[in-house]
Order: sequence, then structure tokens, then C-alpha cells
Amino acid sequence: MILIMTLVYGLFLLLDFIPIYRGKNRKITWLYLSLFILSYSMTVLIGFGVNLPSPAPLIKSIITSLGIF
Amino acid sequence: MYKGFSEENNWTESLQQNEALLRELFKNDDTIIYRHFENQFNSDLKFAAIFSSGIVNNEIINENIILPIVANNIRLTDKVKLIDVLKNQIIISNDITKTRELDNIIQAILNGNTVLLHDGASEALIINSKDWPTRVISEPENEKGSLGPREGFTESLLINLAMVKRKLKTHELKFKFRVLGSRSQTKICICYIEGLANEAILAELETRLDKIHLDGILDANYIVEFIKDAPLSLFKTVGNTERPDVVAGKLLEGRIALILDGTPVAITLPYLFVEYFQTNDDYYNSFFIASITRIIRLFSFILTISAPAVFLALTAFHQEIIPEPLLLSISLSRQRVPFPTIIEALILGLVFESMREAGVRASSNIGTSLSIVGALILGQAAVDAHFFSAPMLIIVGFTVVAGLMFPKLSGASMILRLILLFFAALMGIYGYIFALSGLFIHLFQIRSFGVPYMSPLNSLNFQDLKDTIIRAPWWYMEYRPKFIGALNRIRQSNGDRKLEKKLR
Amino acid sequence: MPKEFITERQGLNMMVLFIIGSTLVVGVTDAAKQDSWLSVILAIIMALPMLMLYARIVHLFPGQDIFMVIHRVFGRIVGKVLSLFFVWYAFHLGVLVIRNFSEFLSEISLTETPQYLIQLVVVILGVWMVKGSIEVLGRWTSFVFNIVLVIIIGICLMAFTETNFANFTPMLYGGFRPVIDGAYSIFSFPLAETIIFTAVLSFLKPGANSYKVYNRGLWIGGGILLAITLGNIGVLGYPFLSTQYYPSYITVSLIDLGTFFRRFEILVAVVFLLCGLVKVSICLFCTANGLAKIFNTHDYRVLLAPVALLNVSLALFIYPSMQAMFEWVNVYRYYAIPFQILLPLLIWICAEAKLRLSKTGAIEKD
Amino acid sequence: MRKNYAKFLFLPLIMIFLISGCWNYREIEGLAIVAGIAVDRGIHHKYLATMEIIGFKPGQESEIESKLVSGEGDSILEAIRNSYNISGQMGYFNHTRALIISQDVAKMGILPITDLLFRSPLIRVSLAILISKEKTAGEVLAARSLNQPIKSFQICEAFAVQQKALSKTAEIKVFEAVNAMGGEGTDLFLPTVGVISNQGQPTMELSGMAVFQQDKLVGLLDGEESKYVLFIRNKVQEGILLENMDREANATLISFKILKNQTWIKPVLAKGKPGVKIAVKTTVDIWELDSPLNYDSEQDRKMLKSQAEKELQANILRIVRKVQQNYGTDIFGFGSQFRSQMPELWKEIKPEWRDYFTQLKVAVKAEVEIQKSGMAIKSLKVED
Repeated sequence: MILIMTLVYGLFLLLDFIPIYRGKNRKITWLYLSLFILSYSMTVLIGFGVNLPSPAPLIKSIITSLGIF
Repeated sequence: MYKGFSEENNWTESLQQNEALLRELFKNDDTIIYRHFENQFNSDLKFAAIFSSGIVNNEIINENIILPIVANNIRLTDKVKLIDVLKNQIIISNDITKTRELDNIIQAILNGNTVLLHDGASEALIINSKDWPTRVISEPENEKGSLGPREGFTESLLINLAMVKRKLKTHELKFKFRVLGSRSQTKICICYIEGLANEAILAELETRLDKIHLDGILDANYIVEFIKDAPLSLFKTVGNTERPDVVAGKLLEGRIALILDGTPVAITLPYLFVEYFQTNDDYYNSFFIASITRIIRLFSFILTISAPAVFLALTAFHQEIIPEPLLLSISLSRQRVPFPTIIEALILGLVFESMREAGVRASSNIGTSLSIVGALILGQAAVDAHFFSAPMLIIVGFTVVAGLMFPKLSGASMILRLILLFFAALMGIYGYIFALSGLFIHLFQIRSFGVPYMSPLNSLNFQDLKDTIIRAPWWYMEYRPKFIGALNRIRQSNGDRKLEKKLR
Repeated sequence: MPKEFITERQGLNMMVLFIIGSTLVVGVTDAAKQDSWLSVILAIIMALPMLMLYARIVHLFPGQDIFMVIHRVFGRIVGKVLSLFFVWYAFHLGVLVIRNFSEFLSEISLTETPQYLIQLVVVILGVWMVKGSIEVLGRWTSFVFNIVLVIIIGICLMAFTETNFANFTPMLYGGFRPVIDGAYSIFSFPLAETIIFTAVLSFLKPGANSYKVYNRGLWIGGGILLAITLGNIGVLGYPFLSTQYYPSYITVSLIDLGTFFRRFEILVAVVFLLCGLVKVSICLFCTANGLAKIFNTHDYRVLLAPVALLNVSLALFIYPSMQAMFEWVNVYRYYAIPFQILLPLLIWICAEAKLRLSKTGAIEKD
Repeated sequence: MRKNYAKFLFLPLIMIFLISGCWNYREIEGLAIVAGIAVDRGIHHKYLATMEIIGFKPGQESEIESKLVSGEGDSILEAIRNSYNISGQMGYFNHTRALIISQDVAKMGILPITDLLFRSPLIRVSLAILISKEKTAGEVLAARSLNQPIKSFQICEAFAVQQKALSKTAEIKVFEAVNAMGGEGTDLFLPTVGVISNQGQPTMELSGMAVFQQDKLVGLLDGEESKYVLFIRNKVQEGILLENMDREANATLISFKILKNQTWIKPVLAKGKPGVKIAVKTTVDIWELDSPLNYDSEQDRKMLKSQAEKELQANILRIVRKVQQNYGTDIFGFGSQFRSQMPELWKEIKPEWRDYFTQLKVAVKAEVEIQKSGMAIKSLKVED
């Protein structure tokens, strides 16, 4: 999984990011990279079997605590 | 071009020197003939006719150039130069120019004109004596029709233009000439009907043509690859045809045609996806038959790109969809077949494609025996030997046959078939749908000269569909296609044959 | 970049496919059992004023999407925070749809194919589509719409032959409460999810009517939902229906046309694929567009790819299992209240007030 | 540039394909297509599952043949999986048409089996469930079939024949079984299949039905009795109706061909007690008459009609009584009729429905409409 994901991310970097990088808009470049690295690191962590905290139970507990559910 | 030679001072009044200059330029080109002759009444008047043998009309040179000059008693006055006398009084030709530009002279010789020099003049006369060897007008092999005009373009630009002109006798039909290719000096002609063709598209075409810097243009495709949109796409965004009637039809729809010298193919643009499925025969046949065949063509296209993929998806992923009798018979025929279905499909596809290619390249006598060997013997033997399964053979064979319906799409459909096959092998029918979605996304993305490529198909409303999936009767097609002929939408009055009236 | 436009028809088609997208297979709630078709009707009526409100927001500021509206109404700082809320909602919705998508496919057929692969393919197609501009999405949608419509009408007609009308009786056996309960579920998923379209319909051609799009989209999409629900109940009946996660798929699998033409359930999967793709694309578009507006960049397209990849990453671990996913549908109806009802209401009130107060900046009304 | 590079996104997809291969890809000829499953009590374990697999005889002209594989296990899934060990092939259940359950197993309860069936995405919910009349279910699959090499498919064809010509039993699909078990006010019945001797060889035969209380088998009905159950369930489409005409002490047997049948069940409340009115309307043709009588006069025809009606009413009533007294399970779905037509009453009587059912007053009104008498004007007469 990590292999395939890395490949896909790499290709995105190659095909999608390079033109943006060349566009010399630093804000976009940083925004792009930060989102990109965030998602990649999540993927890698999942690939290594780390249990990431999902937002779904959190939202559920918030709603339950509000007492509607 | 030839800058080194076109220095003004090289061209003199001396015939000998001028000829020497030309001989230097055309060194080692023995097709250039230097014919010297004199006037029979005044042997001081020495002339030389220079032309390239083989592409000139000997009769014109003999009868209209040499004969009058030799036979006439040329009287010279001081007021008039000899060269003007020749031009205006002696030489019988409809196209004659006076020049002192070396460039023009060289071009003239190469184009088959005759250059007349005479001693004591610093100018030369260029007399039209072109007579290129041309093919007779015949029906194009690749775009045959069962009805309608039988003529096809030849390699001669002027003959081609003549054929188009004959069909559209209007002063609004415009021909703009251009020369492209630094070495080939190919003449191209932009044809359009003023008032119908979109000016913006015309301007866009001109700017794209301006950007071409090629040294030789031997075929229309040399230009097509420069001017087409989405250059990496499998699909053509610029059309081509070998038939003058098709060109005339497209011009009437407001499209622009590009006719090149030296190739029997005209380019039409903008080109839309539906044009793959329109043939000239559609318009000459009854509209019922034309509509049915057009629908069949559309289905065949879908089948030809997707049959192997769907078959693979069904047999290797979704066996639950196949009804039991069919499932059992497919399963039965695949017993003892060594290859996986996907490999089978790929190999068979390759075999059939190579057979098709061989059929195109081989001479026509071999073609029939090729089909017998290929289709009958190989196919039968392969199934008997449990090398391939019969259903796969049927599917691939059908695919190739259906693909023959679209000679213009054959390359694209082969690649599409392969891509769809890959995705079907990855995720079954879902992979196939994904790939097909991708294909349509691509088709919806590209444009041809600003016109969306899938134009009438993306909004399936009836007005625009009259000439796409079906071919409506002529009297019902009152408007030109909206996306192209927006300038002058009304094609015709309905000839007093409204559909409503007909239906009554 | 030249301004992109979608036509009214394309907007309508998008909305219909968006509404029937995931609900087609997941099925509407079964709180009301054999009366859930009543829930659908009720939900449509409930959603009508809400959707008109969304249409009003679009209409008040023609050519400006919800993020621009928020920005204009609430100013920079508050606007950005509120925009972030919407971006999160669109993003989260995209995650849910992607997860639904891959769960469905991996359940019915691609059992061994890893889900992330399916998600990746979907997302890549979505990115590709939206990258070609919202126009491509519109054209593609209206092309697909016809196919989807034909399939759904065909399926409904065929299902009609297998329908057992006894399955509908008795009406209102469990009372009216479950019906309302179910109606609210359908309201929040999928009808009021069309709040997303406040960011899409700003691309409508000038002169197009956003009310019309919302109104017709609701009726057509809701009508299709109703037809599907009726078919499911009529063919399968309770209690079997309540045991199934993907009732439409099972319903269609029971349809036979003769002995050879059977097993049309693949068509359901195909329709779901197409609708899901539209839904994912719209969510992607909204997320990227909103992010671009928050960070003051003009081209949303550059952000599509990272947003899509982030979608996939989150979709991978948002639910531990399929049961959790379906359980979450119950949470979702409460979770969605602020995004579907409260925020739009707030925006609408403030926007009206702002427009009334500052006549100078007012947009001429028709 | 930006406009066109997007299509390169196809590349990663192709690459994914290249490095990952295909997960769900399975060749069609490698499938062990399971046509039918028979579930029995095992010797060492709880269940013994016998599967009929479609096999192919090798040879130049390959042929289809039926193969049986069985395995034991404490759950059905385990039993099925254990059989893979013997055949060396994974079973493919998407084309499974029939599931035959032995009576022993059915007495223990079929809930685990149906659960497996509707849970699995691989098994179709249109699969037919049957109960074996023989000692074991495996026997049925081991019997010969005449037309189809695959016995389970033969069973399905027999169901079609039943529907068209006999109406002695009816196909119950998984989802119908689940609805009958889990629905309010109805109980489950399943068709039964047995082995009879045909030309000296054991052959499978479809007839009769098994009656269930909740998910447990409580008894069997023969073919004739089940026909009248189907009459009440409004599931008779075509078939034959044999009537014994007791006319002037001449026992006469008439075969009617049922053309059309419609049954209405109306729950009523008579004197505070729930009851049921059954109205049957049947259209028939006379097809076989074993007496010289002709029934061509108006009076004769009327008499024939009333006789037939009486006979039908008596038969229907008899089966209702039998089920009420012997089994006490509502295979007729009377309860569901109360539920849909008198929901308020149903809410009251639902908890004690079984008691109510056994004492339910049932009134039957049958109407037989004789349409034609075939092509013959009169019956054959044998002259002395």
C-alpha cells in the first residue's frame, strides 16, 4: 500500500505540483505542500498500522454530550 | 533564402553572366534546360529560355514562346524596351511577369515556369508554362460512398480548388493563399465562405499557421499536428477528407477548409466528435437509412472499444451476471486454454491488428489469401488446439471488424480498447466504467478552435441533435449547427415542408 | 482565466445526480418501515423552504459563491472562520461519499481489491474533471444524466412487475412519529446537502434562475428517491428490507426479464458510480474553492490535488468498519444541523439586512 | 501547459495496475460453480454440507457433469469450507439455485442457514430453499435427474413446471423466507423435495411442503394438501383440480384444469372473536371425465358447479383445520391480514396470536366457474 501510495503521490508531485511551483506563487506553493505532506504522512502512518484518531467518534461524542442524540 | 545569391549586383545585362549565375545555382541539376535561340530577322537579338524539363508544357514553350520570338520580325524603337515588346506583343501567354529578383526567377524555374532572358536586359520574363504531371481525378479509396459524387481530390492544388469552386458558385467563397515550408515552398489555401465562417476561428487559424516553421510540408498531417488543439489527445480535433463534396458541405456549415498543394487531402476545421460518425453517404441516402446506419456506427464505436474489456470484466470478475447457459458454455470453451483471459485478449488483439495492418500494406491480390489464412486457418486451428477460446476469438474478431467502420478512428480505438482492457482487468466492470468516465471527461475537456469537442452531444436537446445521432430530413434542417454557424444560422427555408405538415 | 459558466439545465442535472448519488444504494432510512415512502414525500416538503432559502442566498449576490457572500456579509475575520466551517463540511461530505463508494464496491464485488485503490481512482477522476473547469463537470453531468435517467426509469418499470402491494399495508401502522423521524433523516441526507450548491450555482449563466434549479432539482431528485423507495418496499417488503445495507441493489437483483435477461444489479452499481463521481467532484470543487477563497488565491484548481489526496487519507480511517459507517448516519443528522440550517439562516438574515441597510451596494432585484 | 497535463493522470493508474496485479481477477474456468447445497446432520460435527459442483468431463468435446463434494463442520460455513479441502477448489456460490435442508436440521432451526444466505453478498437472495422428504438431503442431490445434467437446475425447472401445471408446491426464495419468519402474523412453509423411483432409478421429485413454527420444522404436508394451502395463499396460477363427484352413488372423478384463481382473505370480528373469511374464485376447464355423463344440460352444469364448489370448500377447510390442530402455525398468513386490514385489533391480539390462530373461525366460500369442456362435445361411450 505504501508503495502504491508513494507512487501516486510522487506522480501528483511530478505532474501537478511542478507547474504550480514554477508559477512562483509562494503562498500557493506552501499551502499545497502543507496539505500534501499532511495527507501523505497520514497515509504512511495508516500504512504502518498506526491507529489514527478518527474525527467521527469525536463528533459523535460532542453531539451525544449535547444531549440531543 | 538564398540570400547569398540574390545580391543586386550579380544580375547584369549580360545574358552570359546571368546564365552563368543560374548555372552556378543549379549546379548538378541536369533537368534545367538552357535553350538559346535568335530572331530570324535579327540575329543580334539573342535569347535564352530556361526551364526545368518534366514539369513544363513543351507545347507552350515551342509554340507560344520560341516560335513567335523566332518567327516575328521584331522592330525596335527607342521608346520601348525590347522586353516590353516581348511581353506585350510577341509572347502569347495568359500569365507573364517581368522581374529582376533572382528569388522570383529561381522560384519560377522550380515551379515549372519558363524564364526568358535576353541579352542586354537586366530583367527577365517569367512565362507560365506549368504542366505538372497530375493524377486523373478518381474516387478516393479510403472514403468510398455508394451514392453521390465520385470525384476525389488530386495532388494538384488548383484542380482541387476548381472542384470546390464548381460546387459553390458564389463570390462569397474566398480562397486565401499562403506559402509554408522554407524548402518545400508548399502552397496552402484557406477556403471559407464569407459571412458563414466564424471570424474568430479564422483569425485563430491564421495565428496558428503563422507560428509554423517547418522546412518541408509533404502532407496535410504535417500542418495538422501543428494547429490542432489538444495535441496529445488520441482524437482528431481537425478533420481531413479527400472529397470535394465533403469540403463543400463543411464550408456551407460555416467551417473552414485548408487545401494543400501536393496532397489529395483537405483539412476541415473546427472538427467535432460527431463528425467521425457522419459520412457523405448519409446526406445522399434516404434519411431513414442514413439515421439507422449512423446509429449503428455509433454503437459499433462503443462496441469496438469496449467489447473485449466488457467480456473480460464479465468472465473474470462478474460471473454472476452471465446467465448460466452462457456461463457454462464459456467455461467449457476455456477448459484447457493455457492463457489467462487478459493475455488471450492482448495476444489476439495483436494478431488481428497485425493482420489488418498486413492487409493494408499488402497488395490487393495477397489480401484475400491473407484473410483466408488469417481468419479461417489460424482461427480454426487455434481453437482446435485449445490455444485460444472460441468466445474470445469471436469477441476480438468482431471488435476488429467493427473498428473497420471508422478508418479515421482506427488508431484511437485500438489504444482506447487497450486502456479499457487494462482497467477492466484491474477492477472489472467498475474499472471499465471508471476508464470510460475518464474518456468522456477528456472528450468534454477538449475543444477544437474554441468549439467544445462534444458540442451537440453535451446537451441532448432535439434541435441540436438533428444532424448528430440521427440525420434529419433536409427540409427539416433549417438551421446551421449553432456552435459554428452562429453568424448566419438560417440554412434554408424549409421548402414548405414543415414536419408538422408532414405528420398530418 | 475567462469566467466559466454552467447552464441552468446543467445545474439542474448536477443537483439531481447529487441528491440521488449515495442515497440510491444506501437507501433511505428504515425508521418508518413500510411507510418510508411517506417520509420521502414529507422530507421533500420539509426541504422546500430550506432549499428556497439557499436559492435566495445565491440569488441575492449573483455571480458570487457562498464564500464570497460570507466574506462580504461578515467581514474578513468572521467571514474566514465561517468559510472554514463550510469548507470542513464540504470536505467531510466528500470523505463520506468516497468512503460509501469504496465500501459499496468492495462489499458487492471487489472484495479483495484494497479500498484505497478504489478511492484513489474516484478521486483522480474527480480532480481531472474539476481541473477542466466547472464547465466540464456541467457538460459531463448533463451527458451522464440522460444515461442515469434511462437506467433508473427502466429499473423502476421492471421493479413494478415484481411489486407486491401487500407490502405497503398497513399504512401508518407504527404511527406518525417514525415517519417524521425518517423524513428528517432524508432531509439531512441527502436533500439539505444541496447547501453545497450555493458555491456551485454562482457559476450559472447570467440570467439563469437559481430558484428554478433548486426547485426542480428537489422535485426531480426527490421523485427519483420516492420511486426507488417505493420499488424497494414493494419488491422486498419488510422485514427483509431492514436486514440489508444496500436494498436497491438487492431489489434489482430480483428482477427477471425472461430467463436470459436478468441480473441487472450491475446497472445500479453503474448508476451509483456515475452519481458518486458527480458528488465527489462537487465536494472537491467546493472544498478547493473555499480554501482558495480563505487564502486569497484566485485559482482553486491548484488546490484540487492536495485536497483530493487528503480526502482519501481521511476516508481511509474515518470509520473502523462498515457497521460504524452506517451507524454514523444517525449521528450525521444532528451533526449536519449547523451547516444545513443554522449557518444558512444566519447568512441569509445578515445578508438581507446588509442589503437593506446599504442601498448603495444593493443588487437590483427583479 | 496546465490544460493538457491532466491527462497524464492516467499514468499512475496504469502504473498501479502494473505493480499491483489484479485482486479479484479469477478465471472463469477455475471456478467451482456450486449449483446446489444440501445440509444434513453430520456424524462428527453439527452439519454436513453436500455441494453439487458443475464439473467438466475432459475430452475433445468437453461435457458438463455434476459432481458432489461434502464436508462437515460445526457451522455451515465451516462445513462448506472443509469440503474445499477435499475438492481442492474454492466454491463459487453466485449461481447457486437451490438449498436443500434435511428434516433433522430443519427441526433444529434454519435461522443460521438463512442468516448465512442473506448476509453473504455472494449468494443471491433469489435462491430457493427446500426441505428434503428423505432421510438426508444429500440423497436428493445424489439422485438422478432426467433432463439437466445439473440436478439443482432441474429442481428450478421443476418449480416452473409446478407453477404452470401442478401447483402442488411453490418456490420460496430466501427473502420471502426471511419475510415469512420475521414478519408479523405469518409463518414459514417451504417446498419439499423427495426421491421416487422412475424407471427403476431414483429420481428427484418436487411436491408437498414443510410447515415451520418460527424457524423450526413441525410437520410435512403432502402435495395435495399443499395445493389447498396455495389456494389460500393466492399462489395458485395454473394446475389441476381433481374432484370426486358423488352423484347418484356413481363415484366420478373429474379433472379440471385451473385457468385462473383469485383468493381474498377477509379478517372479521364476530362476537368479539376474530375470524377469517376466505373467498376463492377459480376458473376451470374440464379436461378429463371418467364417466359417460355429459353435463350438457343447464341443470347438470349447475349441479357440477355446486358440487365442485362444495368439494373445494371442504378441502380447503380440511387443510386449515389440520394446520390449526396439528401444527398451530399460521402458514396462511391470516395474522398479516389482520395486521394490514385491522391494525388496531392486531395490536391487541398480536401477543397471543398463536392461541387465537388455533381457535380461529374460518369460513370458506368457493366459486368455481367452468368455462370450457375442451374440444369434445360429449364424453366417449363404450357400446356393449
